[in-house]
Amino acid sequence: MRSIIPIGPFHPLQDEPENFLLTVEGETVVDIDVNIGYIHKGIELLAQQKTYDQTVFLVERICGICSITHTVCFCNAVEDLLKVEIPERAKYIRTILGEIERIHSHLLWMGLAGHFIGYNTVFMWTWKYREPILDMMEYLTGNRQSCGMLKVGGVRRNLEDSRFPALLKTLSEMEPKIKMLAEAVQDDPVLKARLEGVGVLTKKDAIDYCVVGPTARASGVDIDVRRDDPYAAYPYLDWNVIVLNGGDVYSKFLVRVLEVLEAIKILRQAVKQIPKGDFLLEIKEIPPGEGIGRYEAPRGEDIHYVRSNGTNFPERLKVRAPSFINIPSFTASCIGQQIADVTITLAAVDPCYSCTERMISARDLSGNKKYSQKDLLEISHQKTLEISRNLARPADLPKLKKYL
Amino acid sequence: MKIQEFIEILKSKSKFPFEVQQHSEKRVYIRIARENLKDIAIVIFKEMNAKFSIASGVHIREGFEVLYHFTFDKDKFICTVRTLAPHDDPKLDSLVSIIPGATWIEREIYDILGVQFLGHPNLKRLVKAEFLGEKEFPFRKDFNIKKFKEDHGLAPKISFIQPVEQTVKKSK
Amino acid sequence: MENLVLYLLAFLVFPGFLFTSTFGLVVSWIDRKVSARIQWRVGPPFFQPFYDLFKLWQKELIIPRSAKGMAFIIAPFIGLAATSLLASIIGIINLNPEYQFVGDVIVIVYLMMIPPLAIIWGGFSSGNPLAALGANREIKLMMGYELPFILAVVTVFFKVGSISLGEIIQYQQVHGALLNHPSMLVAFAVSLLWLQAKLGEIPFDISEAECEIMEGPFIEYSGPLLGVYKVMMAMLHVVCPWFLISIFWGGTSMQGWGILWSVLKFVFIIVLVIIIKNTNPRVRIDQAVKFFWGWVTLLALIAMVLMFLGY
Amino acid sequence: MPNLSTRWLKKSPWVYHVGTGGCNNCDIEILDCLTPRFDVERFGIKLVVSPRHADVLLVSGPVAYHIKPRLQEVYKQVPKPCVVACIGACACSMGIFKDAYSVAGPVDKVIKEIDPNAIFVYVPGCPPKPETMIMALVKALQKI
Repeated sequence: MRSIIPIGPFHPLQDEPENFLLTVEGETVVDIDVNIGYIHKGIELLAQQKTYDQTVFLVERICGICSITHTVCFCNAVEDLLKVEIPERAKYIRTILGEIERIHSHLLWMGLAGHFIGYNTVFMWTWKYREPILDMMEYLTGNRQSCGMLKVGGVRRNLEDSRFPALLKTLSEMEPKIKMLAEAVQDDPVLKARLEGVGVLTKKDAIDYCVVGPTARASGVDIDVRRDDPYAAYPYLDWNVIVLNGGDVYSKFLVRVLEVLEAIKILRQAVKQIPKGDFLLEIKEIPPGEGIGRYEAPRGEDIHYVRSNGTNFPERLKVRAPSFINIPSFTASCIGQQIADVTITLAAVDPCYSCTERMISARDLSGNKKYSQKDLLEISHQKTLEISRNLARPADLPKLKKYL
Repeated sequence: MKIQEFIEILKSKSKFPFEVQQHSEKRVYIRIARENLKDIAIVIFKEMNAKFSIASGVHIREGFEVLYHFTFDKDKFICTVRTLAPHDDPKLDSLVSIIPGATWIEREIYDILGVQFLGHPNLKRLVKAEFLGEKEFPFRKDFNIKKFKEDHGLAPKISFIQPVEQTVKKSK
Repeated sequence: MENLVLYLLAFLVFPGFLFTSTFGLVVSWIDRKVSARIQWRVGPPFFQPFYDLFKLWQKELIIPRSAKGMAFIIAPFIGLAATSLLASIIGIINLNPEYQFVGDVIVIVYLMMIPPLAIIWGGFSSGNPLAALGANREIKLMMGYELPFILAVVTVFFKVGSISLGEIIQYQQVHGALLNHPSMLVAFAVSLLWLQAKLGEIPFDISEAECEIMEGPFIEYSGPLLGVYKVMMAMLHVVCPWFLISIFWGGTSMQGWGILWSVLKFVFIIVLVIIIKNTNPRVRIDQAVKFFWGWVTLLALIAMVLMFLGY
Repeated sequence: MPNLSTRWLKKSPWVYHVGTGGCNNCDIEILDCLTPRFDVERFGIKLVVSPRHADVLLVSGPVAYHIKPRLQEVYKQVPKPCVVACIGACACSMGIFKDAYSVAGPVDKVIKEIDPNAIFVYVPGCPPKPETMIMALVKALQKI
């Protein structure tokens, strides 16, 4: 018997509204529809009414977790338009902020992943480890998230050298804990049984769906914008791109744990090498033209396209967040799974709906089916009626119908 | 592969004219006529193994410009193919048959700009599903947000805080 | 007439509804506090479960349009009544084994199936697809965990040679707790796994997985009815361990130091449940059923074989 | 009014989180409140997963047009008495998204359309710190 399980719009699986319609046979998923667009606000259009400086604050609010991502990406795009090179110190500051954000975003995902499979202890412990990193963010920039540090041409405020030792201390305190977490993930048999072989996205599917970020790297696709299209201070630093071949949730988990360790490595070098000097390049005017910025967000490659017509306001801003490309891969990874596994498979992409929906709403991915709210209610009513028919005596049926 | 080499290969493989504008070492823009869109997509995506990133649609004076961004990850540059659909006939060939990943973005551009994509399997409205009219496209220059918000009852009524009448007893 | 009053008192006050529910709420506080300590948190204050309950009692009761009214309302009360009855039977026999009747263990095992059935009924009658899914899972899980548990109980029957709880307790008072025998230890381990699933704790809280199906059968319940379910679950946390102590661990006594010893036994079992809960992720329904019908049943059979061999 | 129901409500507010189009910042700060550093379970605050069990709705973000009917539906499902807490600048006043074309209005305006007597708590900030949220909730519950 086929039935349809709606997940969302409001569901504890995600903090954000979204809707998945799972068509299930028993407990096995045979089809999935993704409905997003509940929180579409029209940020791209809004950007056309704001000046470049204001737009930085606007794109910061595309997504709270990737606040540095979108701002740096937008600044990259405008600087590409201007063909300017920003001061060295600004580059290092952007790198430091970006890597701090990567650590906190990955830890956040790991905790949530633990929560989704009912392992609340993992959730609490990873989020406890995440707190010092947020404290560092506050200590360095003044706010836990959305710090408003970026500006076209550099950074708005300087990071004081005197504050870096505290950062290094936090990192060295964190590193053994992350290593312990990595070992725990590899050793825990129950966790392994629950994650291994679940929601496999093969390399071919990964290339076909053009997925990016940890999702692609866990499937054996070797891409990383930090290396492929270097920005900020990454060319001066020594680090590795983590690539695993499993494609399942377990690999995605492991990629993220190892990336946190890489991020710690990058941060240490950046703090050591950061030069003194200017941190902001004065931008007088922005000529007509167009620019493309790329950034490796915690979730994957982020692209901004900016077109200027010589005025104070951007003529067009196009944002492609990583989740926009990653979400369609659900179709490949979810079908044939158990319902209990679907939640963690969906979560494994680390989908970020605020990013995706600044302009888009997708409906009916498979192309032929679409259920409105009313249809769904109808279907679920029919199902309950059927169940009650099987359970109840025939004489009670008219009474039951009244309630339906 | 440098951008110059890429242009040479592209010239040798394609049989139609195109106009190259090199922005910097990492960015190159190619302008083509809309009839040749499918051919160039086959050359770049299928034969040269680029990754399709995204397409952006812009409303300019001459019509609707659609830019397809292809990234060459190993060679560290982005090639942007731009093409124009004029005002009176806003139609382009759909690339979905060549690039499956373009499904969502073509629907988005159709939705916000009103550009038709010929041959798209499932060209439907997306974001403005319920509350925007068939002929209202928010990203066109003639779209008036203020008027739209007033029409749909979305405009926040500006109301100043009413001063509370203070009943102060004057001491006699 | 006097008997009737006594029976009513036993059912409603001690050791029935009032005592068990109060004790159960304290147990649920222990549960939350210990979980919090494991997760490096402080945890709720002592009276928190009572506050929750009083608040739920004061809240508005919403009966969704899709629900089948009567079944939706009756289901929780049936579960509550069954649990109270269980508590009074187990409690009275523990107090005075003379009050036994033949086959009371079988009655108890049957009564223990009623609370999950009430949850299933409530879930199906609420007309929500997620609740129906949760109820569905509860059925499968019940089929899984009851088989090995009944095997374990039958092992006890053969060991003692009786099917009444009073005689089992008296046997243990004479010969020492059944747990001293290796075969019974194995059967006890089987029962502990059954306990984990019966109480709906992780890793077997599949039917009310909050991240997958949002509390499953309880999704549409609000206000007082939810409170009734909460009390029922709290009482189950007392009754089920109590039953295990009675048949395996020499029962409880209400005199002198015996009270302390009984409470210690009880706390030991509860803390074990909480620790298992906090160190494991949730398993899938097919994994759980396979686990119970495979390994756990095998373990129960081993216990039986050991018992027949005289260990 | 010293109502019996609100007396116990103060002791055990169960919260349900509704994201209506914010940028995630407030959402993860709300989750942060549960974790060891802040641990709102000390005050009896518990995050529940079904609106039927909730006493407090935590709404984060400006109400996007598509989510408006859903928010109203969720509000109807919550058993009364309940409190609506607007978390963050966007929920209080639409914040930076004031001029966006697809935003229906701040939370209080949307909910007042179906229930003029709803009780609101405003927690401004972008994002508000977890301490602020805890303080706001505790204070709000003292007042009702």
